[in-house]
Amino acid sequence: MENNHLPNYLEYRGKYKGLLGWLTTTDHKRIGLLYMYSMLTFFATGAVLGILMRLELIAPGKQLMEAQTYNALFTLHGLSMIFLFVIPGVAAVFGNFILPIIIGAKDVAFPRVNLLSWYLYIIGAIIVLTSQFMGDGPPDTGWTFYAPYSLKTQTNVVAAVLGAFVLGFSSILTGLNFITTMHRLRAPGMGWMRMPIFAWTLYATGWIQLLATPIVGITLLMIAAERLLGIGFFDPALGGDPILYQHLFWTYSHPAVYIMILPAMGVISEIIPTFSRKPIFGYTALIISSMAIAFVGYFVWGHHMFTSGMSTGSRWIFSFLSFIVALPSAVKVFNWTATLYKGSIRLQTPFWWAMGFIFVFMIGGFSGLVVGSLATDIHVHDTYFVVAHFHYIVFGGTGFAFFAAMHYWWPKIYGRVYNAKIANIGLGIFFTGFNIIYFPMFILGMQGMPRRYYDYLPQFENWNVVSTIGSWIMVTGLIIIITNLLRARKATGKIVDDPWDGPTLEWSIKSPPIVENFEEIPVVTTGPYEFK
Amino acid sequence: METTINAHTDLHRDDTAAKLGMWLFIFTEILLFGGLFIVYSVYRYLNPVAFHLAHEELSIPMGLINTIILLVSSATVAMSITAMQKGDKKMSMYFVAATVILALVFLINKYFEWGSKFEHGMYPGSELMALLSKGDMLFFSLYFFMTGLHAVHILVGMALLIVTFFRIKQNHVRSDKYALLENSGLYWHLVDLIWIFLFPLFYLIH
Amino acid sequence: MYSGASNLVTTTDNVFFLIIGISVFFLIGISATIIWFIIRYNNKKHPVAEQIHGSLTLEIVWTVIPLILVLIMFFYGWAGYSPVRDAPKDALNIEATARMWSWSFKYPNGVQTDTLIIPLNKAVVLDLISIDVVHSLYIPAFRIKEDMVPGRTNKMWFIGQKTGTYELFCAEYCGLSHSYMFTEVKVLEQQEYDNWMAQRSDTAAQAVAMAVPGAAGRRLIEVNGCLACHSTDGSKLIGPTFKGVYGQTITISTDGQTRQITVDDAYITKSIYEPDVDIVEGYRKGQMQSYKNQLNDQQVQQIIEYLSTLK
Amino acid sequence: MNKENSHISSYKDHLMVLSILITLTVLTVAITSIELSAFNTAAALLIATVKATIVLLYFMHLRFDQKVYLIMTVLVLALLVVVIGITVFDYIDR
Ligand code: HEA
Ligand code: HEA
Ligand code: HEC
Ligand code: CUA
Ligand SMILES: [Cu+2]
Repeated sequence: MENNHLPNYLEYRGKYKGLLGWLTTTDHKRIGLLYMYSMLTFFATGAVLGILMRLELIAPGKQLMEAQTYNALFTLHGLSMIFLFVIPGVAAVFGNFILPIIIGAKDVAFPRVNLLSWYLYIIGAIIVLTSQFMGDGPPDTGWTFYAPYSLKTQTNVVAAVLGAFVLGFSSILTGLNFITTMHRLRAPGMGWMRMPIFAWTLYATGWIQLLATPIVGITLLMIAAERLLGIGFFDPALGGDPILYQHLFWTYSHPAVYIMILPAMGVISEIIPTFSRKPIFGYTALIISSMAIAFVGYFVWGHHMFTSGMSTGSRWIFSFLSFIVALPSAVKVFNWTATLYKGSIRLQTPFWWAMGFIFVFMIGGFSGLVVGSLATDIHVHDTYFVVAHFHYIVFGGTGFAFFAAMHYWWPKIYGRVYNAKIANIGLGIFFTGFNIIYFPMFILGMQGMPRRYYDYLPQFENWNVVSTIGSWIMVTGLIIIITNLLRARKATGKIVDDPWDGPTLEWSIKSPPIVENFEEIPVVTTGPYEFK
Repeated sequence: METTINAHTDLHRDDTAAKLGMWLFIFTEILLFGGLFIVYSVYRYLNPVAFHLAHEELSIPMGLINTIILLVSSATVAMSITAMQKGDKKMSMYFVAATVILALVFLINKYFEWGSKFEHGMYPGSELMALLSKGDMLFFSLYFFMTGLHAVHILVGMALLIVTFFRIKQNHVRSDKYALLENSGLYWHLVDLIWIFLFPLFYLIH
Repeated sequence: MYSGASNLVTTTDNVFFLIIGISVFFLIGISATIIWFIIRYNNKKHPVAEQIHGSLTLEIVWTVIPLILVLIMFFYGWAGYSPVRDAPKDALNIEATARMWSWSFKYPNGVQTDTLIIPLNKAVVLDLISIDVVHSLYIPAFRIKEDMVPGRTNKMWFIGQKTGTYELFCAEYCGLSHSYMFTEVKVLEQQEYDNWMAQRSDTAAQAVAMAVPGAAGRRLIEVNGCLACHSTDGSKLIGPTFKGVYGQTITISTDGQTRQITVDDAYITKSIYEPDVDIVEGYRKGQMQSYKNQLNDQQVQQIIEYLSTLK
Repeated sequence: MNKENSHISSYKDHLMVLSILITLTVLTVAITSIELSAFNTAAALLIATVKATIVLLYFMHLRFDQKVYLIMTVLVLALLVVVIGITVFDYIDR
C-alpha cells in the first residue's frame, strides 16, 4: 500500500480538536464509538440498579430500601436497559461502525442525520434520567407505563414518557439512514444477494424501526396529553379503554424485541463463518428468515395480553402467530450449527461468545414457547418465569451478541488485539454467573412468584438467594471483560489489521480504518463469505 | 482535506437517496397517525351512537372549505415542481408562496373553528367536557388531538416550504437540483393525504 | 406439579411437560451436536474446511419438522386453555373486587369477605372488578390468572378439587403495595362451607356478634381493605394509623393551605368520601380512592363508631 | 435529477387532477348528507381512499417514479390496515 500516510479516523484532526472534534463529527465510525461509550455508561447504570434490586430481594422483608424506591428502581432499570441499551444496541454501535464498511461505502447516506440521531439519543436519555430527580419523584410504573396506573400515579411519568418519545425518534432516524444506505451505497458488484447477513439483519431491523416506533411514539404522547391536558384516551373514567393502551404499547414493543435481536443474530452470522473458515450455511435461508421475523413479528403483540381480557379469537390468533414466529429463529439456529460442520474451527474468543449466544438464546427462545402457549402462559404470565425468559433472551441474546461484536470488531476499531486469555476467563465467569442469576427465576416463576414484587413469601427465599449470589459472580465477570477491552486500546496488544483473516470487506482495509474507509471503493465479484 | 465534516458531506450528491429518505419518513408519519386511526376505529366501534351525535357539533362547510384549500395547495406545490422542471424560477416561487398562503388560510380557519369550541367551553379538560357522555368525550378528545397533531404537521410543512422558497430565490434550488423542493412537496402532500381521511371521519360520519 | 388442586392443573401441567420436554430434547441435541462439531472439526484436527454453501433439502427438513412441533404445542396449549373460557351454568357466582391494594369477595346472598372461601368440587365463577387500576387475580395452585380491568368485568372460573388453603396474589403491577396485595383461597368441604355461610348469613347470630360496640365497623374495615393502608396498632403504613385517630388534633392541607383540625365525625366522613380534599401532613394525595360507591352513610357511621373505640 | 424520473406533469394535468379531487370531495359531502345509514361510512371511506390514491399516484408521482416506491407504499398501507383490522377484531369478537 502506498498511501500508508493517510490518517486513520482516530488520529484524524478536523476543524475541531479533542472532544469537540468528536461531538461535531459526521464520521460514521466516530458516531459508532460515541454510541458505544454512552451506551456502556447507561448499561452500567442499569446494571447497578439490577444489582441493587437483587440485594433487596435476597430475603423477604425490607433489606435496603422502601417499596417506593424499589418500584422506581425496576422502572428505571427496565427503561434504561430497553430504551438506552438494547434497542439502539448493536445496530447503533456496530451498525454505524461496520455497516458502511461491510457494504463498501464511505459513510452512511445521511451523515449529518446520523449525528442528529446520536444527539436525540443523548437528549432522550437525559430527559429520562432527569425524570428521576424532577417533579414528584422518579416514575414507578414499570417500563410498560400501563394505563390507568401511569395516569394516576403522582410521580414524574410525563418526563419519562417524553424521553422515550425522543429516543424513539432517534431510533427511527437510524433505521431510515441504514435503509437508504443499503439501497444507495452498496459497492459496485454487490447485488442484494451478495450483501453480508449482518447488513441484511440491519435492513430488516430498519423497517421495524420505521414502522413500529411511531406507534409507541403516538401512544406515549397520548399518555402525556392525558396527564397534562386531561384528554381522555385510556382512563375508563373518561370513557377510555385500558386494554387499548396495551394493544398500542405492544404493537410497538413486540416488534421492538426483534429490533433488539435481529442485529444480534447478524453479528453471530458474521462470526461463525469467520472462525469455521467456511461460508455461512444457507445464506438465502438466513435472509428470508430475517425478513420473516420482521414481518410476522409485527402481528404477534397480543401474546403479552393473554390474561388481559382480550377476546377469545384474538388469543387464538396471537398464540398461533407467536408459534409461527419461532420458526425463522429455529432456521437460524440450525443453519449456524450446520456452518460448523466440516469447518476448520478456530477456538478464539469471539467464537466462544457466539457459542454462548446460541446456548442462552435457545433457552430464552424455548421459554418463549412456554409463554407463547395459552394454557401455560395463564399460569406464568407476570411471574418470574417471564423475567427469566426475557433476561435470557434480551441479555443473553442481544447482550451476548453485543459483547461478541465487541470482541470480534475491537481489533478493527482500535487496531490492536486484547489479551485473549483474560477475555476467555472473563467470559467463563460471566457465563456461569449469568445462568446462576436467571435460571432460578424460571423455577420461581413456575412456583408462582409474581414479578415486580418488592417483598415475597418465605417459600420463595432459597432460589432468590441463589439468584442474588449469581449476580455477584456475573459482575465480576463483566468487570474483567470490560477492563480487559478498555486496556487493549493502548496498553496491551500488538498492532494488527486483520487478526482473524475475516472474509468480509471490513477486513480488507487497514485497522483502524482511514477516514474514508477505502482508498478505492472495492468492486465485489463474489458472495460475502468466500475463503480461498 | 480540511475538516471531518467536509470529508464526509462531500460524497457525491445523491438526490435519489434524499427522496428515498423522505419517503421512508413519510411512512413513519403514516404510522404515527396510524396509531390514532387505530384508537379512532376502536372507540368509534364501541360508541357508534355517541360518535354519530357528536359529529353534528362540527361544521361541515368549515371542514369542506378547509379540505378544498388543502387540495388546492397540494396542486400548487405540484405545479411549482412542474415550473421548476421547466426552468421557470419565478413561477415556481409564486406557486410555493401560494401554497404557504393557503396553508396559512387553513390554519386561520382552524383557529376560528377551535376558537368557537373553546368559547363554548369545549376544550380538553374543561368542565363542559367532563359533563359529556363518555362517547362524546372520546370523540372530542380525538378530534382535538388528531386535528391538533395535523396542525402541527401543517406548521412543519410551512416551515419547510418557506425554507425552500428562499433556497429557490438564492438559486440553491435550481432546475437541475431541486430535491429539496420535491421533498417539501412530498411532505406537503402527506399532510393533505391525512386530511383526506380526517375530514370524512370527523365531519361526515353517520 | 400435578397437585390436582383445581380442574385446570392436570391439563396445564401436561402442556408444560410437552413444551419443556421438546425444548430440552432440542437444547441437548443441538448443544451436543455443536460440541461434537467443535471437537471433530477443530482446526488442529481438520485443517482445511470444506466450502459447503447450503442444502435446500435440509432447509426444508428443519423448517417443516419444527413447524409440525409448534403446531402440536399450539394445539395443546389451546386445548388446555379453552375450558377456561366457558363456565358451567350452575356455578357459584362470586363478585371479586380489587382496589389498591386489597381484595373483597361478595357472595350472591350479599355476604362479603376478604378471603375467598369456596366449597369443594363446585364450579365457581368470579366476576372480576377493579375500582382503580389494573390488577390481576392469580391463584398459582389453581394455574389460573386473569386481569381485573377498571371499566369492564372479566370473568374466571375453576373448581377447587382439594381442601386446603392456597395463596392468592395480585399479579399485575398496581403501585406501591402491589407485593402486599395478597390473600388466601380456602377450599372447604361442602358441609363446612354451608356451616360457615349459614353462620355469616344468619342475621340473628350476626346481630348478636355485631352488638359489641364497633364490631360492625371492624367488619366493614376488614372487608373493604382499609387495613391494607391503615393499621390499628399505631404503626405507619401507607395511610395514618387508626389508633387514637378519633378526637386527635392533626395537621391537614387543603389546596396547599395547611391548618389544624380535630378529627370528628364530619371529617372522617369527608376523608372516606373525598379523600383527596384534605390531606394529612406527611401523606400523599391520590393513594386512597373514594369509597362513595361502596359505603353508605350508615356504614360510615359504624366505621366511625369503631374508630372511636381505638384508643 | 436521475434519468428514470424525467417525467414532467403539465400544469394542465395537475389542474385536471385537482378538479377530480374537488369533485370527489363535494360528492362525499353530498352522499353523506343523505341518510344511507351503514353505506354512508363505507362510501365516505371508499371515496377518501380513491382520493388518497390519486394524490399518491399523481401529485406524489408514484405512477411515474421507480416501482420500489409504489411497492413500498402499498406494503406499508397494507400493514397499517392489517394492524387496525387485528385490533378492531379483538373488540368485535368480545
Ligand atoms: C430480544 C428480545 C426478545 C426475543 C427475541 C423474544 C422472543 C420470543 N418471545 Fe419474548 N419477551 C421479551 C423479549 C424477547 N422475546 C421481553 C422483553 C418480554 C417481556 C416484556 C415485559 O413484560 O416486560 C417478553 C415476553 C414474552 C411473552 C409474554 C409473556 C407474558 O408476559 O406472559 C411471550 C408470550 O408469548 C413471548 C414469546 C416469545 C417468543 C415465542 C419468542 C420467539 O421469537 C423465540 C424463538 C426462538 C426459539 C424457539 C429458539 C431457537 C429455536 C431452536 C433451537 C429450534 C427448535 C425449535 C423448535 C422445535 C420450535 N415473549
Ligand atoms: C438488556 C436488558 C436487561 C439487562 C442487561 C438486565 C440486567 C439485569 N437485571 Fe433486569 N430487567 C430488564 C432488562 C434487563 N435487565 C427489564 C426490561 C426488566 C423489566 C422491568 C419492569 O418490570 O418494568 C427487568 C427486570 C428485572 C428484575 C425483576 C424486577 C421485578 O419484577 O421486581 C430483576 C430482578 O432480579 C432484574 C435483575 C437484573 C440483574 C441482576 C441484572 C444484572 O445482570 C446486571 C448485570 C450487569 C452488571 C453487573 C454489569 C456490571 C458491569 C459494570 C458496572 C462494568 C462497568 C462498565 C464500564 C466501565 C463501562 N431485572
Ligand atoms: C390505598 C391506600 C388506602 C386505603 C385502601 C384506605 N386508605 Fe384511608 N388514607 C390513605 C392515605 C394515604 C391517607 C392520608 C392522606 C389523605 O388524607 O387522603 C388516608 C386517610 C384516611 C383518613 C383520615 C385519617 C387521619 O388521620 O386524618 C381516614 C379516616 C381514612 N383514611 C379512612 C379509611 C377507610 C375507612 C378506609 C376503608 C374503607 C380507607 N381509609 C382505605 C390511604 C388509604
Ligand atoms: Cu393489585 Cu398488583
Ligand atoms: Cu412479545
